[in-house]
Amino acid sequence: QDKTITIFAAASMKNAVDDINAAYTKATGVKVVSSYAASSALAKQLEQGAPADVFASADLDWMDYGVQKKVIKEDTRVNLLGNRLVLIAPTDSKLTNVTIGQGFDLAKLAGDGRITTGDVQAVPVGKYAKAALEKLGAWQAAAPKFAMAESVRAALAFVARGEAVLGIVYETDAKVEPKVKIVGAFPQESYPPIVYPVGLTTTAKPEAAAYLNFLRSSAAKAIFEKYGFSFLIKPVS
Amino acid sequence: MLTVKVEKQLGQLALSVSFTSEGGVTALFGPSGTGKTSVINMIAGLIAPDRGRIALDDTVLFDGTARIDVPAWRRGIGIVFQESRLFPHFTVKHNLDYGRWMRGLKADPTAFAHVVELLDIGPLLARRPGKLSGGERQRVAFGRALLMRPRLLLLDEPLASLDATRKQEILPYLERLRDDARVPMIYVSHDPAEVKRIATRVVRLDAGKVVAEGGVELV
Amino acid sequence: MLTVKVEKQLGQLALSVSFTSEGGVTALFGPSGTGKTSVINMIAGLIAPDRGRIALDDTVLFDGTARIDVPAWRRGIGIVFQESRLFPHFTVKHNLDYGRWMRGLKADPTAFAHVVELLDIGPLLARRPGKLSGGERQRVAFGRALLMRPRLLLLDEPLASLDATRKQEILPYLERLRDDARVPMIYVSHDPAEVKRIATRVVRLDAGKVVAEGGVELV
Amino acid sequence: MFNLSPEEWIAVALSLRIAVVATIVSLPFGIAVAFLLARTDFWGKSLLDAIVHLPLVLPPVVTGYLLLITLGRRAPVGAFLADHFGIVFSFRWTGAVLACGVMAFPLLVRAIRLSIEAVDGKLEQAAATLGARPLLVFFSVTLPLTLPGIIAGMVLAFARALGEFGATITFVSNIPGETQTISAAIYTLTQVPGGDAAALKLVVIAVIISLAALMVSEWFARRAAIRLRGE
Amino acid sequence: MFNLSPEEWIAVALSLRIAVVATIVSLPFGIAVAFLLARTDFWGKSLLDAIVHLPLVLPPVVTGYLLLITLGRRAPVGAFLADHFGIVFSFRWTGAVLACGVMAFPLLVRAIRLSIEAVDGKLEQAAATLGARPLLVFFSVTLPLTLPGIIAGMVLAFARALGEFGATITFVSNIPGETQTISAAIYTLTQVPGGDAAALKLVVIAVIISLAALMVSEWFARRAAIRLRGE
Ligand SMILES: Nc1ncnc2c1ncn2[C@@H]1O[C@H](COP(=O)(O)OP(=O)(O)OP(=O)(O)O)[C@@H](O)[C@H]1O
Ligand SMILES: Nc1ncnc2c1ncn2[C@@H]1O[C@H](COP(=O)(O)OP(=O)(O)OP(=O)(O)O)[C@@H](O)[C@H]1O
Ligand code: MOO
Ligand SMILES: [Mg+2]
Ligand SMILES: [Mg+2]
Repeated sequence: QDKTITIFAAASMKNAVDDINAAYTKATGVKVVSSYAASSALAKQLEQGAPADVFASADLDWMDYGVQKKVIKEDTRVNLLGNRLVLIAPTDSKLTNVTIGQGFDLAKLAGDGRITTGDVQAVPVGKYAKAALEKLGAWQAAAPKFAMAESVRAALAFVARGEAVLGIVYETDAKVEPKVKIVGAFPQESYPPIVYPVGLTTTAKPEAAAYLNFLRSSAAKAIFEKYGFSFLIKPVS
Repeated sequence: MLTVKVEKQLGQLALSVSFTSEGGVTALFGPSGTGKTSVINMIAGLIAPDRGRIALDDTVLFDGTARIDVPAWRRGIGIVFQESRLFPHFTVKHNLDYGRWMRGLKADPTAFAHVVELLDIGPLLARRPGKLSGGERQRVAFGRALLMRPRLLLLDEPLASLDATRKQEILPYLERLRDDARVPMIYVSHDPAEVKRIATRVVRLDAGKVVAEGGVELV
Repeated sequence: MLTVKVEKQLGQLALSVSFTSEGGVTALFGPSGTGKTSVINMIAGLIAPDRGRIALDDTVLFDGTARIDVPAWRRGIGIVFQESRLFPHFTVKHNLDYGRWMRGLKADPTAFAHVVELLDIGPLLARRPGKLSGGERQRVAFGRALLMRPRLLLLDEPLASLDATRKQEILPYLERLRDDARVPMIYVSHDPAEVKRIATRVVRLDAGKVVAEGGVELV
Repeated sequence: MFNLSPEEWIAVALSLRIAVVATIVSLPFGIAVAFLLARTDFWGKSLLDAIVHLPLVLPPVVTGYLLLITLGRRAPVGAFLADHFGIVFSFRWTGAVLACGVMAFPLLVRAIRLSIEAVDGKLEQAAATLGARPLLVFFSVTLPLTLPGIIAGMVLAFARALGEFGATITFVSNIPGETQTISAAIYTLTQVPGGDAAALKLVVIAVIISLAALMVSEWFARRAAIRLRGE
Repeated sequence: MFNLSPEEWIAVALSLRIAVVATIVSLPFGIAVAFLLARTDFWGKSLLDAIVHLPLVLPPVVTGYLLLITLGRRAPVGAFLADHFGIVFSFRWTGAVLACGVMAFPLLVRAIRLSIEAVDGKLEQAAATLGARPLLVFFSVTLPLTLPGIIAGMVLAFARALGEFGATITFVSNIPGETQTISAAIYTLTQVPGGDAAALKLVVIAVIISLAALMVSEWFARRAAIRLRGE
C-alpha cells in the first residue's frame, strides 16, 4: 500500500500513461495511481502539497512553475515526449496538401469559415499554433478567424463536426479522429519544440525513481509511440 | 329548474342526495359535516360525483352515465365560499370585477355601485384583501359572486360572520334578487331565522342523506 | 382581571379601545370591521399596539412606555381564530395535543376525552385537517385552544359556522368553564342570543372605539 | 482595480448580454415546463423531468458537446434551424445564450415549479367558478401567485449563466467579442502561469455584477411578497 | 453496455457516496442559511446572500482554486483545521464532498428559502399562542411545511454534486478511488483520443443514477404534498 506511486499527468496523456502503469505494475508489482487533469490545475495542487510522486506536464510552462515553486526536483526533470503540430480539415473538405511555409495565407484558406485551435493564451496547442503562425507571418491576417477551444480535443471536435473549416492540433489527436484529415504539417522549426516534461516531486517516495526510469525505458517508448508521441530521449534500458 | 341527484363517497361519509328546486331559494339545512358544502361543490363543478346527474333548466351539467361533465368555468354558477377565497394579488375592486372580465361582460356601473353600497365595501375598493377583517372579506366575496351575473347562486353560509344590522340590510336584497331578478339560489345556513325569511324551500340533510324536504316549516 | 388600554392605527381606522374585565365572559360586540379581531390579536401578543398597556391579573403583558412586550408564546392565552388555522401536517389528534406538548403539560386523558366528546370530533381524530368541513374545522380549533389550559381564552366567533343543536351543546360547557373552572374569556360574536346567554359583561365597539360598556342588556 | 483591457470590458458586456438574454428567453419555456411538471400527469413526465435536470448531472463540457452534435451547423437539428429559420448558433453569441440557457434551465424550472405547487388550488377553483377558462386561470391567478418562484428562478439562472463556461466554450468556443464571456476569460487566465492577478480582477467584477443582480431581485421579491400577502 | 472497468465502478460508487454525503451534510447549513435569509434582517444579509451565490457565479475551476488556496494542507485555514481538528480535505474524498457541497449550496438554499417564504405566517402565530417558543415553532411548524422545498433543494444539490467536476478536480485532483468521480472520469475521457465511447457509457450511468434519484424524490414530494394539504 505504502509503495503505491502517484502520478499527476496532463489529461491528454491518459491513454498512454494508463498502459504504461499497467505494464509497470505487471513488471514490478508496484501499484501506480494516476490523476489526470489540466496541467495548470495539477501544478497548483502540487504547490499546495498534493501527494504526488511524479508530475507529467503537457507543456514546459507548468513544469517550470513547479520547479520555481520548489515542488519538482529539478535534477530529475526530463523532456520526455514530443508531438507535432498539424493543420487539419474535415474529411470532406476540398483542401488537400497545403504547403505550410513562410508567407502561407491561412486566412485565405479559411475563406469565411473559422479556424480553431486551443486557446492561444492558455491551452498549450494554441500557444504553439500562435507561435508558429507568427513565425510564418500568417497570424495577423488569420487572428480574427480564430475560435479558441478549451482543449485540443474540443478543437478537434469543432473540425470533426464541420463547425470550423480548419484546425491546428497535435498529430496524435488528428490521427485517431476519422472525421478529420491532416492537410499539412507545420515545419518543425516554426514553433518551439512541443515537449511533455516529466519529473519527480520534492516529496516523492524513493520507489518513484524506478518508475520515472521506467517512463524513460524502451518499453515505455513503444507505448508512447503507439499513441503517436515522439520519444525525445534515448531510452534507458 | 335545478335537479340534483348525486352520490359520492367522502371518506367515511356516503353522500347520497337528491332534490329538485323550482327556482327561488332552496335552503340546505343540517348539522356540521353532513355534506352541504360537498353538494354545493358538485353543483358548481368543483368536485365530481361518483354517480348521478345534475341539470339546470335544460342544460345537463353532469351525467355520470352519459359522461357529461361541464367544466366549472362554463357553468355560469356563482358561489360564495364558506372561506372567502379572495384573490390576494388583486385589489377589492379587481376581485369584484373578475367574474365580469372572465365572462366577457360589459361593465355595468349601476349594478356595481349598487352592490358596493349594499355591502358597504366602498372604502375597501382600493385595498388588497390581505388585511381585511373577516366580515369585510365575506362581503367582498359576496359581491364578487353577485357581480358575475350568475344563472344560479350558491351561498355557503354567506352571512355567518356579519353582524345583525348588516344581515338585515342584505336579506332584503337577496329577496329582491329572488323575486325580481329571479336568480335561483341554494342557501346553506345554520340560522333558522335567516332560512325562514329567505328560503322558499328547505332540504334537510343529515349524515349525507336528505331526511326531509319541504317548506320553511321544516326549520 | 384583564385591563386593556390600546391604541393602534390600522390603515384608515384609528383603533383606541380601553376596557377591563373582572373575570367571567366579556363579549366584544360590534359591526364588521370595527376592530374586534385586532383587539384580540393585541391581547394575544400577535400584533403590537402603537401605545397602551395590557395586563392580566398581576402580569403586565404589554406596556408601551415601559417597553414591555411579553411574547405570545409566554402569555398562556388560548385563542380560537376566526379562520381555524389548524396545522395541516398534523392529525386532528396532534393538533389537539399541540398546546399541551409545547407547554410541557402532562396528558390529561379525562379532559381530552371530555372535550372530544363535547365537540363530537372523535371520528376525526386520526384525520388531517385538509378535507374537514367548515364546522368540523372550527370545532377542532376550539378543542385545541381549550386543551392548552389557557389562563385566558379569546374566542373570535367560535360558533359562527355551527348548527343550532351543536351550539346548544357547547354553550353550557362554556358556562361551566366560566363558572367552575373560572377561565376568563373574551368572546366575539354577532349573535345576540349567544352573547346574552354567555356574557357577563358587554363591550360594544364601533369604528375602533368603545361606545358602550356594561351588562348584557346592551346587546 | 478596474483598469481592464478593452477586450476584458467587451467580455464583461458580452457576459451581461448573454446572461440577461439567456434568462429572459428561457423564462417562458421554464414556466411552461414547470407548469407541466407541477400540474399535469402524462406519459413520459419522468423523462421530461430527467431531461430538464440533465445539464445539472452531466459535466458541463459534455452538455456542450451534446449541443454541438445536435445543434452544430452540420447536425440535423442545427442544419434544419439554419435552413428554415436562419437560426445559427455555432460560434455566435446566440450559441452562448443557448448553452447558458440550457445549463440554467433546471434551476429555473425547479424554482418556478416549487412555487406553482405552493399555489392554493382553492383560488384557482374560485377563478373557474367566476368563468375563467383554464388558460385565463393560469395567467390571472396561478402565474401572479408564482412570482416569488419566478424571481428566484431568474436569479439562479442569471447567476448560473454568468458562471457558466464549460458548456459554452465547448459549444461555441472562445472568440473575443463574440463568445468570450467573463467566465471564459477567467478560466483562460487561470491556465496561464502568473495569470492569477488578472483573473482576480475579473472575479471581483463578476462578484459585483451578481451582487447588483441579487439586490435588484431582493427588491422585487420583497414587493411581490407584500403583494401576494394581499397588503 | 455496463462492462465498466473496476476503476470506473469505483468512480461510480464514489460519486454516489460523495453526492449523498455532500447533500446530507450541507442540508442543516442550507436550512439555517435559508431561514436567516428568509426570516431575519441583519446587517450584512446581502453579503451572506452574495457569498452563498458565489459558487454559481464563478467558473467552477475558480471556486475550486479558491478552495485549494484556503483549505489546502499548506493553506492557513486548511492547516489550522488539520492541526486542531484533524480535518483534512486536500486530496481526500472529503474534499470532494466539500467542493460538491459548496457548488450545490446556492441551489439548496434557494429552494428551501422559497418554501420557507411560502409558509403561512398565521400558522406560526397559532403555534406561538399555543405556547411554542420560536425554536419549537420552527421545528414543529415551519420546517415540516418547508418539506417540498427541502426535497427540491436536495434533488438539485444531489444532481449538481453528481455533475460537478470543475471545482472538484481543481481542489482535490482526480485520484482514482479517492477523488475521481464519474464526472471527472467523463471529463478525462473526453480529453483523450478515442475516449468518447467510454465517456458515453459513464454518461449513461450518470443519467440512470439521476433518473433514479429523481423518481425517489418525486415519490417523497408527492407524499409530502398530500400531507401538507392536510389529507
Ligand atoms: N375528500 C374528502 N375525503 C374525506 N372526507 C371528506 C372529503 N370531503 C369531505 N369529507 C367529509 O365529508 C363530510 C361532509 O363535508 P362537508 O364539507 O360537505 O360538510 P358540511 O355539511 O358543509 O359541514 P359544515 O356545516 O361543517 O361546513 C365531512 O365529515 C368531511 O370531513
Ligand atoms: N394591518 C392593517 N392595515 C390596514 N388596515 C387594517 C389592518 N388590520 C386591520 N385593518 C382594518 O381594520 C379594521 C378592523 O379589523 P378587524 O379585523 O379588527 O375587524 P373586526 O371587528 O374583527 O371585523 P369582523 O367582524 O368583520 O371580523 C378593518 O377595517 C380592517 O380592514
Ligand atoms: O462543473 Mo463545471 O466544471 O460547471 O464547468
Ligand atoms: Mg360546509
Ligand atoms: Mg374579526
